[in-house]
Amino acid sequence: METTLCIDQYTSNKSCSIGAAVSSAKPERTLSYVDAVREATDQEMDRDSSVILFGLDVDDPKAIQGTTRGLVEKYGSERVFGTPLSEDAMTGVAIGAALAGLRPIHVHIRMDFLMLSMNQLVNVAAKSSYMYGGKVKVPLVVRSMIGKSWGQGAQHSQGLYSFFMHVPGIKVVAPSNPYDAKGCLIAAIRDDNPVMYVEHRILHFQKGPCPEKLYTVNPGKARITSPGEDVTLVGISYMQLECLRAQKYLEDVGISAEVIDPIWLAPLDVDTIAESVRKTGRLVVVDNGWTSCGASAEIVAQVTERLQGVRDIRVQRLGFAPVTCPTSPPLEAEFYPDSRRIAQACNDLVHGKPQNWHPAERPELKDL
Amino acid sequence: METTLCIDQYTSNKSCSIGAAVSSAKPERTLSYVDAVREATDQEMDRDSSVILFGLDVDDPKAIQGTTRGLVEKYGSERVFGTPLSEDAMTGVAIGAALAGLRPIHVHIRMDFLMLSMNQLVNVAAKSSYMYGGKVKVPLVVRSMIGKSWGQGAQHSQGLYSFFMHVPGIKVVAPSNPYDAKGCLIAAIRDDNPVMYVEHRILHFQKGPCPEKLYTVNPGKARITSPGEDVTLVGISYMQLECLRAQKYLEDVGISAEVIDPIWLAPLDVDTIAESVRKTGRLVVVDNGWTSCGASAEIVAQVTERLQGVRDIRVQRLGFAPVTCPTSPPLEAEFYPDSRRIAQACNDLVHGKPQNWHPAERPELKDL
Amino acid sequence: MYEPLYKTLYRIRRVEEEIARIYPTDKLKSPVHLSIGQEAVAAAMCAPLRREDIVFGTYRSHATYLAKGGNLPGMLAEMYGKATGCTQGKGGSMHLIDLDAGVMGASAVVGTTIANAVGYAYSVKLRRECTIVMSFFGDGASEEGVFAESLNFAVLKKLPIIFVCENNGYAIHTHQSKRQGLPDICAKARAAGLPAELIEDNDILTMHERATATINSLREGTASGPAFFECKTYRWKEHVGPGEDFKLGFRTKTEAQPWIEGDQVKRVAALVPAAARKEIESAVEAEIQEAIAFAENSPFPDVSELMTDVFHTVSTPAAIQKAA
Amino acid sequence: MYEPLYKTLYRIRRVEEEIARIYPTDKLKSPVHLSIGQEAVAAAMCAPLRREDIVFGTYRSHATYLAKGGNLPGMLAEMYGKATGCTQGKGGSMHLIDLDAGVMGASAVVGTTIANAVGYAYSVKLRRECTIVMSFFGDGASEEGVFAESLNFAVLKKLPIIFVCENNGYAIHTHQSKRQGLPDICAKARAAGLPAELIEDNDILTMHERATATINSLREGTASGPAFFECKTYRWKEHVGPGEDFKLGFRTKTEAQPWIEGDQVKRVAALVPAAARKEIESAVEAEIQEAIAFAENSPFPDVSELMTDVFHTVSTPAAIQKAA
Ligand SMILES: Cc1ncc(C[n+]2csc(CCOP(=O)(O)OP(=O)(O)O)c2C)c(N)n1
Ligand SMILES: Cc1ncc(C[n+]2csc(CCOP(=O)(O)OP(=O)(O)O)c2C)c(N)n1
Ligand SMILES: [Mg+2]
Ligand SMILES: [Mg+2]
Repeated sequence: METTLCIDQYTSNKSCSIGAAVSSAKPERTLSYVDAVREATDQEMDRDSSVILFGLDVDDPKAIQGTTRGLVEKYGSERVFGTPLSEDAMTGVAIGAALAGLRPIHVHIRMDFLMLSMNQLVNVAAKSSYMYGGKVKVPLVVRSMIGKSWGQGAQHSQGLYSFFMHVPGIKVVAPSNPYDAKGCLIAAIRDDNPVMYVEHRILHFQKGPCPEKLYTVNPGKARITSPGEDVTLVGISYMQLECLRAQKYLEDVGISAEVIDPIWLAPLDVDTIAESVRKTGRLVVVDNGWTSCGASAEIVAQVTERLQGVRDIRVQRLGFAPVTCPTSPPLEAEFYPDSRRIAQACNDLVHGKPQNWHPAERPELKDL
Repeated sequence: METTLCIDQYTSNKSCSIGAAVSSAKPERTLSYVDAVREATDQEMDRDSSVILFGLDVDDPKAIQGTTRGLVEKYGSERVFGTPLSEDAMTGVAIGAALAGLRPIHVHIRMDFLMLSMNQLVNVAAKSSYMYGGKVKVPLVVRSMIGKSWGQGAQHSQGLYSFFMHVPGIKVVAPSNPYDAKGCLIAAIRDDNPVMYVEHRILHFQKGPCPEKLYTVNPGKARITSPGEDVTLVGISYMQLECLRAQKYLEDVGISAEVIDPIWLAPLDVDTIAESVRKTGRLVVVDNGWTSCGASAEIVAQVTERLQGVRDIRVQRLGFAPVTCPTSPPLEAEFYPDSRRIAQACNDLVHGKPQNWHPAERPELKDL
Repeated sequence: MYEPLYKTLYRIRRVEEEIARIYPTDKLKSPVHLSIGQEAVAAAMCAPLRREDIVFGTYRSHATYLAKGGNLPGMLAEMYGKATGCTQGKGGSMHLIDLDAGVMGASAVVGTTIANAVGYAYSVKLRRECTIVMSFFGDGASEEGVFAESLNFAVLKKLPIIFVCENNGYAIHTHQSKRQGLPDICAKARAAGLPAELIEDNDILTMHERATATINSLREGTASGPAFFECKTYRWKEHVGPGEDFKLGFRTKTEAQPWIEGDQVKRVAALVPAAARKEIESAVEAEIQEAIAFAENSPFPDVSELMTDVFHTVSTPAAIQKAA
Repeated sequence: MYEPLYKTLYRIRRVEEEIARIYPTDKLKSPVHLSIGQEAVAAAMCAPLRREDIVFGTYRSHATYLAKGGNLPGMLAEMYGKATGCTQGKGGSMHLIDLDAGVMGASAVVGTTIANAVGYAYSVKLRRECTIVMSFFGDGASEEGVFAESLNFAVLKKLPIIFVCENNGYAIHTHQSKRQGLPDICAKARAAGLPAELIEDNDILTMHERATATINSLREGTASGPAFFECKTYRWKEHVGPGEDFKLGFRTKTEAQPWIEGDQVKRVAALVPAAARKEIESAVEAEIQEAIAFAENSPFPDVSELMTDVFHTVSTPAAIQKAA
């Protein structure tokens, strides 16, 4: 099978669409996010016998939304296995296996459950390379999923990746489309360091172009997903989708938003974001988590530090409401940023004061 | 005994020193941070029989640096007890006891060990009030200590409070002197919500004015610890001390720094900080933790949001080097911000470009 | 004795059947983890408890909540996401609570309430109250470290708590034998120092008799400290949702058959005189229809509710009045 | 057999005595957790291991590190915070590692390496290697949830790992009976499905004989899966630091007396012919003085070292070459 390592051809060419990027690679293929994750895992397990996959229910009939479907049959129950309900120890097991030279992928159906793994992740995985003077490495991938809607509520809805952005020694990636889902997972598996790979359950059903060959979308490169002039709109994880929709709404009022997907949150590609804000003079960061000490705080702080004295800019953060996630539909709808409220915020920012514009919903944007 | 509730008299009067504030209260008394913590606990346990104190080694001969000395003898082993090495369950026990109406103080000799308690703290303590529609409350205080120097290293040195600033439903306080240590602990114990009370082992040996009566230093109020004109210097936890020293160094080059102690990190008193930066035009935040997604990122982001369009400001963050904490003295010295490097950073910021000023150490500032 | 047990069993079964019926209409705004087939455990264990006794449950807590006397309209309204729900539409189906009935809440994170229940029991003992605390959890929860830690502390402090492991053999789709090196949960309880009893066959009468004996000896003080029950039972429906899951192939209908034949609702029904049974059933049916109507006619919470209940206002009178 | 055992025992004892002697001079830049009095456990358990076998330890790992053949100059230089230390001055005394000797590291967070050792053993089994993994931890570590979770997984997967609980009766200043409802760690191991042996009296010969038997049966495949040892022993010095702690009053010198009288270093010394003993001792003394000199004369790391080793460079050849 195809095993050449090919680096994401167009993070260099930041302003071209994924479609364009891939079309260079013969007849363009469309895949769902779930299948992209599954294929990346399959191809890497096939390529590298040190890759193993485990976590609660990875081998059950639901196969983690289908992302692990068929892998136990293909690679056997020693390389692919479900685990006891023991997140703390199983994270320690993953680290120990990595110390021994395996490349474990540890899967969690909810990011919320990672709170049980914090000790091993923060105190051991992130620190082993450094505190052992570089003598060991921990090539570990931790996949976890953020839930949303249908009464997921308090403990099944959190996007807690900022914790891992805070601690040196861990990388964090939150792909928002099938192309990046595959390329980032391959990059994460091949990385010699712990990588938190963050998925969003709503993104799982997204379809998009995704080459069959192996390729990596490497750490530290953001992507301009839609070029623009008036405001820089950074959307993290699922919020990238809402930002792309917001960009369409903004067209109606003649505002051209430059939408950026950071893809990797650690290491973070501030250059691309700051360069854009230097041009637009305005930054709106939309996160799929809380803003306080969150990814949006870090991005705003870094861009501010970069551009102070260079250009006077305007910034705004949007994220979860500063409350626990409720289950009742009207409350939940209010809890999350959405494309129309994002568009409004951008419009207000561009005009320098609150405008009275509330875009009517455009259902066709759902399939964006 | 004295049980009148007295609110910190001078967070209102932000620019007066603690000495001045307390001198109003008859002959001024000096106490160590350790004794202030001990006295607050003692007085509250005496006042309110629902207050209990537990955690690993709270009842052992070392008595958590002396902060729990004598309490088991006075209140008995049912209200004061050591625990098994079971941080996860004991945090759950604390929450359950709080649900039943007790006011537990759960003590951890190292903040690093809180990583074992994250699930109960983030998924249960922070969320119970909200997810049960306000039907229950969790009046829990979690005391934890940040270590420094003498080879503490990777797993005994972390200041991870930004995690708790990120999650709604938890309050966070990091007192930097005996007066606040006592007033904040009393406020935390009386608070009906989970409060993370963060201590720093080096601060434990600080002495300072501390009234004998009961008083509270309430959530959401910062303090200007040294007024100034040219730059706003925010120092968190132990770094407050280094900032006060830096302020002295800066006097030598004619720079007047306004030093602020946020005291409470959640809720955070941005008003006081932003007001100061509006005056000085410059903000340096020095944190006792990493900067990425840390308290310093949040403070810089909020001040930037507040003052954009109001005044063009300059900002800088200082914190742990973005690495794991090393043990070798020369590396460890480089890992932490210190007063002279803080002073340099402020001097550079004020002049708008790197200056060639490296203040010689002033040993007398040690006793500051 | 059969009549109250039957009422509890029938009420739980019928409420969940109604939930399963309504589910496809999209009126319910929560995932539902049904305990159809497992009702006997909660019914038997809670029967000897008093209103002021306390239970902690899991996301699969409909049975526990109802068996302990939890308010039905509040439960259904919560599933509808309504303002009249037991958590005003904030918690949803996985966080049922009814303080008046001693239902202290439930968690969607497996194992968490075991430690919370132990903490509650610590308060009970410290305050010399006669309350008994009961902690319900599944076989999967026993694999979480918090289980071993919590049991150790309960034994160390001799707390008035009864642990009830509802062992339905599965964690979602994975059998106990695929998750536990030695699939003997009682052995772990005994190693922690607890008296532990295994009840193999979902027999409600045995469970009721053993629960009563244990609770009485705790009340009378002839026993002090925690006790442990592992109750084998069986989930008829899928892990979450109203349907069945046999087609998924991880378990067979044949495996389920004996459990379905041993249905404790039918069994206890047969022990209740026809007239009394009719009465119970029609009362329950009426209550359910009323509760559904209540839920459907209740308003959704106002969006302003989003920002409330994150914090309680600083220092309650309660805390202050204790002064001096 | 006595001679190698004695060499290990004597070496550990003397190294730690030297550390205690140097400590007050402020030359050591790390906290020190001495195992003086407990050497027999590590010495006995590691003796039958081969160089390529793997041990995981704790912050109290001087004995484990040395018994497994860890490099002495690297260990001492690390305590001095020097660039020549086994982690180049980055980890300090609580994170000793020597990959050449199969010492896979140690943690300052109690219990963490238990799970890491199990993970290493999983890799060994998956790759059909003949390596044996040994996990050392204290009595206090057995109270952490990760202990129960790790044992369960090791049994479930029948992993080639030996758990060694060094039970010195205390966690810092708190006796086991104040922390464990049922102070029987073997019982917990058995409830997880492990064969477990308690060795009561710090007897190095019994420990050595039992360890040898267990390790051989794992190598020969007559046993598969994990085994558990609880070795009672006693810490002579304070929890951390070079001194004693009897004055603190949490334990008595009387309690310590039998352990001190039963000193295994003296005991094994008596079993070794005088000449051989002299030889061993002078060799060790020379090695120690050399190592101290090495540590003292080594340079501190350059400050530029602060920023290195946080990450390894993306994708090693190792990972790629496995392609196709
Ligand atoms: C800590 C944690 N890990 C994983 C999950 C996902 N999960 C939800 S239910 C469940 C199975 C629990 O099984 P058991 O304890 O036997 O309860 P049952 O559903 O059988 O009643 C799992 C793994 C979770 N909710 N919490
Ligand atoms: C998770 C965690 N909790 C608490 C501590 C503080 N602590 C350090 S050593 C120790 C006692 C450990 O006792 P034991 O496991 O018996 O090992 P010993 O020191 O007796 O060798 C404790 C509580 C820690 N390092 N890690
Ligand atoms: Mg189950
Ligand atoms: Mg011990």
